[in-house]
Amino acid sequence: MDIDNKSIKPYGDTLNDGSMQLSFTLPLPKGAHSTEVARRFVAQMGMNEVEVVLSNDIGEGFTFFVVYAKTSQTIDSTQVHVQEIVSKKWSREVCNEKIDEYFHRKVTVVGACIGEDAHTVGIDAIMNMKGYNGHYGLERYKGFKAINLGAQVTPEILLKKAVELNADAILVSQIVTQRDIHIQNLTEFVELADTSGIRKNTILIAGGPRIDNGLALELGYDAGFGRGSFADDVASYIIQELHRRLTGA
Amino acid sequence: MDIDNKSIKPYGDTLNDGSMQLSFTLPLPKGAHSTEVARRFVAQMGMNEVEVVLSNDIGEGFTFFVVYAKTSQTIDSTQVHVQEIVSKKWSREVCNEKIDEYFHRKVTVVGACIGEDAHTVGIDAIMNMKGYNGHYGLERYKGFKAINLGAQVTPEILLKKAVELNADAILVSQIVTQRDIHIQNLTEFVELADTSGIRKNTILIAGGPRIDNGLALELGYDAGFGRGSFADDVASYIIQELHRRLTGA
Amino acid sequence: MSGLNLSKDKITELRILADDITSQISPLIKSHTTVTVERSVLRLMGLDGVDNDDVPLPNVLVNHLSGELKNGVALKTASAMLHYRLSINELAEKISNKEIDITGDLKTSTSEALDFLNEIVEQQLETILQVRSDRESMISSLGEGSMPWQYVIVATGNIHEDVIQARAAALKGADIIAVIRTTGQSLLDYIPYGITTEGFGGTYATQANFKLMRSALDEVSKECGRYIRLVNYASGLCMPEIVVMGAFERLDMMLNDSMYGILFRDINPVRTFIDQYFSRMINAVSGMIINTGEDNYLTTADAIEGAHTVLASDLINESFAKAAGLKPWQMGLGHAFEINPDIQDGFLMELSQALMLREIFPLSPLKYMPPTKFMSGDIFKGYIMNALFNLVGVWSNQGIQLLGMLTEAMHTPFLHDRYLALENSKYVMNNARHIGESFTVNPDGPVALRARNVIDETLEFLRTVKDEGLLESITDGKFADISRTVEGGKGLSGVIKKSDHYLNPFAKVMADNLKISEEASKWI
Amino acid sequence: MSGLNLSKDKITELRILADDITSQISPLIKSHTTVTVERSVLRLMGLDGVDNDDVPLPNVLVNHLSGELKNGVALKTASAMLHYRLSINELAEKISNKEIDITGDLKTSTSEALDFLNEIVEQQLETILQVRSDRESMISSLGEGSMPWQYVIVATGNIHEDVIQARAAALKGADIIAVIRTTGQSLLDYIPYGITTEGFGGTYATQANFKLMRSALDEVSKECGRYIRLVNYASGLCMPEIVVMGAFERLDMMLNDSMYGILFRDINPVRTFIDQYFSRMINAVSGMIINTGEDNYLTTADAIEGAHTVLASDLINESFAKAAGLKPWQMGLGHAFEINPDIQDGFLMELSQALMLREIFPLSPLKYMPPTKFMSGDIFKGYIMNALFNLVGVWSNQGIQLLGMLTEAMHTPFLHDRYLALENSKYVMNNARHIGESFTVNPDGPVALRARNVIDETLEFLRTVKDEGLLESITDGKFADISRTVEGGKGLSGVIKKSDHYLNPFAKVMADNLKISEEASKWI
Ligand code: B12
Ligand code: B12
Ligand SMILES: Cc1ncc(COP(=O)(O)O)c(C=O)c1O
Ligand SMILES: Cc1ncc(COP(=O)(O)O)c(C=O)c1O
Repeated sequence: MDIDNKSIKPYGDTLNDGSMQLSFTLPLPKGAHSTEVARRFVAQMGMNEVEVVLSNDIGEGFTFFVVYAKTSQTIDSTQVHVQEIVSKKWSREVCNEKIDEYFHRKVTVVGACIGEDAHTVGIDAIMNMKGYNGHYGLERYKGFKAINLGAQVTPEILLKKAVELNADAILVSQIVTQRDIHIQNLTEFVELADTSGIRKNTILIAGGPRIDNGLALELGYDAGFGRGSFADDVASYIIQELHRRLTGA
Repeated sequence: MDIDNKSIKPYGDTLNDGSMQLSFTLPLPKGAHSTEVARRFVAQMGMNEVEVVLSNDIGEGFTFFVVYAKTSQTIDSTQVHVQEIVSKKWSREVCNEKIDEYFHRKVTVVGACIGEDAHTVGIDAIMNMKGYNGHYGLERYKGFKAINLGAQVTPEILLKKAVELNADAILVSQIVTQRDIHIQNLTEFVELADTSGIRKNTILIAGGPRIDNGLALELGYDAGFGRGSFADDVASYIIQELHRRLTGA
Repeated sequence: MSGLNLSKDKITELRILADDITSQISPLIKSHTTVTVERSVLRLMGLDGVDNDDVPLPNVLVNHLSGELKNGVALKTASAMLHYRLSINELAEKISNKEIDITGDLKTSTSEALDFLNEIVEQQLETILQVRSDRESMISSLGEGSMPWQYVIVATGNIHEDVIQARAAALKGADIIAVIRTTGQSLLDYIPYGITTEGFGGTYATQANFKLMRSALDEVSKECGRYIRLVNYASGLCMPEIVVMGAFERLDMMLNDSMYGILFRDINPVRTFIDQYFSRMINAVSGMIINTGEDNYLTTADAIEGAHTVLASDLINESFAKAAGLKPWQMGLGHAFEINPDIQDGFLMELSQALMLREIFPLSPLKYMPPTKFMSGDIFKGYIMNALFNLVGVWSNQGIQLLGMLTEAMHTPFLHDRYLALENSKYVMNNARHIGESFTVNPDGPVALRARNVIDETLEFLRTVKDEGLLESITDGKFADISRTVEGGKGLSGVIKKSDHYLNPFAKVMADNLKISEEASKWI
Repeated sequence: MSGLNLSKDKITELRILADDITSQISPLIKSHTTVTVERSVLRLMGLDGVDNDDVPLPNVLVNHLSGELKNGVALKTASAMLHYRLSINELAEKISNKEIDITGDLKTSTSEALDFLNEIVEQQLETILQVRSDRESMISSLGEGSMPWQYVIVATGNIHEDVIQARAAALKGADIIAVIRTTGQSLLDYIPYGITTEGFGGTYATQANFKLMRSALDEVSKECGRYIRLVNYASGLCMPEIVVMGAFERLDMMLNDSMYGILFRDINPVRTFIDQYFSRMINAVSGMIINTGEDNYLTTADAIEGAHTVLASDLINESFAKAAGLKPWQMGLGHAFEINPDIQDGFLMELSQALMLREIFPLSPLKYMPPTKFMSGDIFKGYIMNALFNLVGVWSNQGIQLLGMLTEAMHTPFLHDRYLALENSKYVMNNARHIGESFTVNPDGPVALRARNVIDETLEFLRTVKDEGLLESITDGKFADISRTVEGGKGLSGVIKKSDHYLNPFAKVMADNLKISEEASKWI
């Protein structure tokens, strides 16, 4: 297959056929008219051969559609760059060794889920003994001192604790994202941190299912971890970033 | 809710939030890069708040994505017009009565699934005794003489039979649509019919799961019936259309 | 019968253990009241509304009477109403405006006040019973869905959108609509007021919102020819108050767990135990079904390792509920389908758990929660996980089937997510309707072994809890791996030791109405 | 055992009836050959390729020898090869170029020719047995998936895209890849040649395409550490020829039904019965598994009313297969999950049918077809229909699970449709792996009653067919409501009555190899 990375298109069963599936609801009653509206709506999005394969009345004058269509657009994938975290992933054992080797002391990490958000499973997965999916949490690493403040912590308290313990890294978790509440909370914390003068020696990390490194950087954090991150990813990054800062590399 | 029909947008859980779901495959390996490509690809389609909620490696360097996003576009639904079949739907009994009343003779209908297409279930559903989904087929109507030639019939044979029987209507079924084979077959038949001079007295009807009235008219048929049509829909239309032609109304 | 071959004796022992455990708490409950219990009494007496600063009048009055809470606010309030010849609302408004102060002695004699109070109590109880009988007659004239009832949530934050979506859901087969509460409301020590249109991940629980939704559902019930039930959440710092609102507005079910607030919202244990008891009496009288929150254990614990904690909690919830006068049909005891979908035979373990609970609680409409923790951005996989969940639901004859949403991992349900959930359940449950009677569990197979094993683990667990004491076990982190102390958590300052003169007039008449006066005397 | 409580006696009677019915056809088969049987003999002798007009050389030679088909083409061809000292391909090419004509008498003596022919036959049989043992050793070194095997189709029309998609499917868990044939190929009385990239709803079955795909699958088998099987379609006017190609190219399975061509492709009954017998001998020798096409009955008939026709056809297919030397493990007898999803307890009826067939054919790897007829544009519903289908598959321990595609109603599978189908099956089958041993059918419940009922209907049906005669029953429209006459249908002109001198040297050695010489003498 001759894939042209400068002109990528979705693949159904033939290269560059552009096939996509969509589903959505329109506030129109089911019928030939709303089906045609749905078809044209999708056509307006730059799609050809639009087939409305399902239109179901879902009550109160709404209709649910499933559509298959072929997009005419392409994307130059060589022009898409992502800011990936550049650390190498180490095992727990290696992390512990490297901490000994680099710092001759424990690395202190403070974490919390801030705002009204009471979802602790994510931050626990990273920090607590037990970890997640077979990856032990930072508490289990003898090189780390990990303090998890849990959920519904205010930015002030998290920062205070970090300053008090002279933390090497702060871990901020955000799970609820409705009405962009996570952006608000994360921004509030970073602004508070900025005025406190800890930024130079402390790594700020954000995490949660709707967070990626790009978003975290945008918001002023040093790194961001999304769904499927584990303690070893975070530990490796912290150690390497601290080392970079120490050695000025 | 104040729905503005001139500016319709998809509905997720709030009027005009524009929420849509998409899924598709890109010929790129799974990773942060292809996820970002997917995100931008959807953004290019006029979508905001694009969330790539799933990216799965599906083998051989392909990645499957599920995306939720919000479209920024709207459609003026008042400007969308569909060509619906304008006949009233009658029951079998009424159909039989009307045939007596209007024509004092049986209405003759010849049907087939043309080309290489061997899917008979659709045309049988309309024409055969048994019908479909509780709707008896045309054979069961005492007002109709229904001849179903079955599947894989050539356009020539179908036309010949229609001429021979002086058919009032010809029913053409097309189920297989790959590489637009149905368009080719339907067009071939209509061109043949055009040159034969039967068009004036014979109604040409196309049917199949990917056919609608609009497409059928475009291809030169008098009407088109899609998925979920039954014999009574077709019978009602034929009687009313014949009557219109007879009375010149 | 089912082939699980559960030991009757062990089940009896489980229940005895649970009763022993809950009765450890009865002295504590009997000797204390709380600010929200007192506010509920005022609400039951008819108080409603907010003052100029938007402070709810029940809070105004309870704050005003803070020194007298040990005696209960009812009698004092009745005295003052007589004294000033004011309705209860007028009284509270004037107190808010500092026009009057009722903390001092009032002229009204105690017996006069008592008579007046009893009159109010009678009348208000009548109102609640009337609401209950309205429900009953609507159900008997309209009919209701067959079990497992189809339960879906609405959670837009805007009650008007919620109404549209609830109506659409009912038309498409929902039997029960739950309006999910906005994030954090459970930690407010007051109840917001009026119609609301802004919330995060849910809609404020207010009496006005209750009313609006109930009336919409009454309308759509008629359209569907099926009574549609309405649910809200009592848990939190205002547990009994929310139940009172529900009793007046004809809510049909109420999330109401005896320990959820303690473990999952860090509310003080004493506060929670007291609040849950009174709230459940009100539930009982008004004919509501409670829903307990065992699913929450499995959001943090592993569903296989933690299976026995679910059963233990169900038994404790049952015991507390019985004590407060709830009948088995009012106990929507909880459990959940939360085993990692990648585990071999996980489906069999889910089925085992569901069949076991069905057998242990034969008369209660079990509330079955769908997969949530292992739902992901893979909406297709999520949709079939929900299908298997629905299959277990119909197989084990669950009472209340909380339908899973294919977008659980992304957002609160879109309109069509809910529709798809209803279609999923409709298809699976109809297509496998009589599966329960078609198969017998092989008594030596994995399903039966698993169920018997969970019972043994639960026995062991409850024995330890009994020996150690419930409060101590909670402090010890025995439940949900979470430790809560008797002195810790939110809302302790709202717990007040009763004086010998303490009066909660509703508790008594409700106990009478429920015919549990003797049992209740140990608790209240 | 399973609780279905099927009568052993009735099952025995069913098999006797089926044997009686199929043996009615043996005289017909024994006394005729067909053009495609003769072309297969030539292919077996090593003939391949096309002439300048793209006519396949086997057709060239058979057309050339049209007057001598009654004697079989093998001996004449061998004579000519000796006479002209040409390879079989050179011979056919020269005939095509009209350079030589072999219809007349040749110098070679019959015994010389026979010896030479036997040598070729020996050697070619050796080749086929070598292919078979290659398969066996690959399986024993690489291992194979556990049953139910995951079977998916590729159908892009372009063999190169097919290869990519087949590889991807294997990597994601497929055990079997079927390359669906282009629309209409079954009605061609020749086999297209070479690598092809254009087809409608499928890809041409050519030997070059077989080779390309098999070699891609060998590669990916090694990557997966699991032997991946390849399937194609024998049915149609070239039934035995396609099997020969498969035998050489190491196909592992072949769609091969004794009556499909008659009923669903309007191929002449006599032609089909003759072709199927020889094709199945080749299947048997080369160690392939056949797949029969009972699902086709349910695309037109209602799956509840027509359940017994599926069982009847399985029994007839089994009987014909046995006669041709196929072992039970080579019989992928078909059935399908095609009950209307809106029917109450439809799932239970599907399960009943699947468990029943499993019990009647305990040693055969049943081929289970997914929902197709009731699949619609509702891909979400379709996905959960497929999940229930997969559950029945693992429950009843099917051999070959043809995975359903959520887009069945729209298009041949997209790459990710196939991926989703594999994920669906993986989840359901793993999560419910031991469900079969966890439950016993309640012998008086709906599942058992239904199974016993289907057996009774089948008995009655087969009795009528036996009495009336198979050919007469087919004419009568007893099968699939379709009437086919002995004189009607495509391909009758390719049926030739054998002379007394008729020779098909492969039939004999294959019968020997299969140790069915005595039985075979009734058929060939
Ligand atoms: C479990 C759960 C709960 C539990 C939480 C228990 C607890 N102690 O955490 C309970 C039942 C209490 C709960 C309550 C609510 N929930 Co909730 N809940 C979930 C659920 C099912 C799973 C979340 C989870 O535990 N995932 C597993 C963990 C391991 O994954 P994770 O959080 O993504 O964490 C990983 C990464 O993101 C990352 N990570 C996360 N944080 C951090 C931090 C750092 C520094 C790093 C490096 C990495 C990192 O690493 C982790 C491991 O890989 C999700 C739905 C779902 N399936 O996702 C809904 C969900 C998150 N909840 C939701 C809602 C709305 C609520 C409520 C508001 C509902 C209500 N109105 O009552 C309440 C409010 C609670 C509150 N005040 O916040 C919504 C959020 C919608 C949105 N996008 O805003 C969801 C998506 C469900 C839904 N569809 O409606 N919930
Ligand atoms: C049953 C079936 C078969 C049966 C057909 C049996 C038969 N005698 O008809 C068999 C097994 C033989 C078969 C074979 C093939 N099939 Co097929 N088959 C189907 C299936 C599962 C159902 C079709 C059906 O019967 N629907 C029910 C009827 C009642 O619906 P309907 O046809 O839409 O008809 C209704 C309306 O459309 C309308 N209508 C139809 N015709 C007409 C005509 C008139 C005049 C009017 C008024 C109305 C009308 O009224 C009907 C009643 O409401 C579909 C998938 C699906 N679920 O749709 C695939 C499907 C149609 N098949 C497909 C394919 C590719 C094939 C094959 C080519 C596969 C192969 N390579 O072997 C072969 C080729 C056969 C051939 N030569 O055409 C594809 C077509 C892809 C495409 N879009 O082009 C589908 C979509 C499956 C898939 N996803 O791959 N198939
Ligand atoms: C028993 C119970 N109460 C209440 C809630 C949620 O309420 P809140 O988040 O407002 O505490 C839940 C949610 O899971 C619950 O299970
Ligand atoms: C036994 C059998 N052979 C062949 C086919 C399809 O082949 P064709 O359409 O080329 O006849 C099928 C399809 O369903 C089948 O069941």
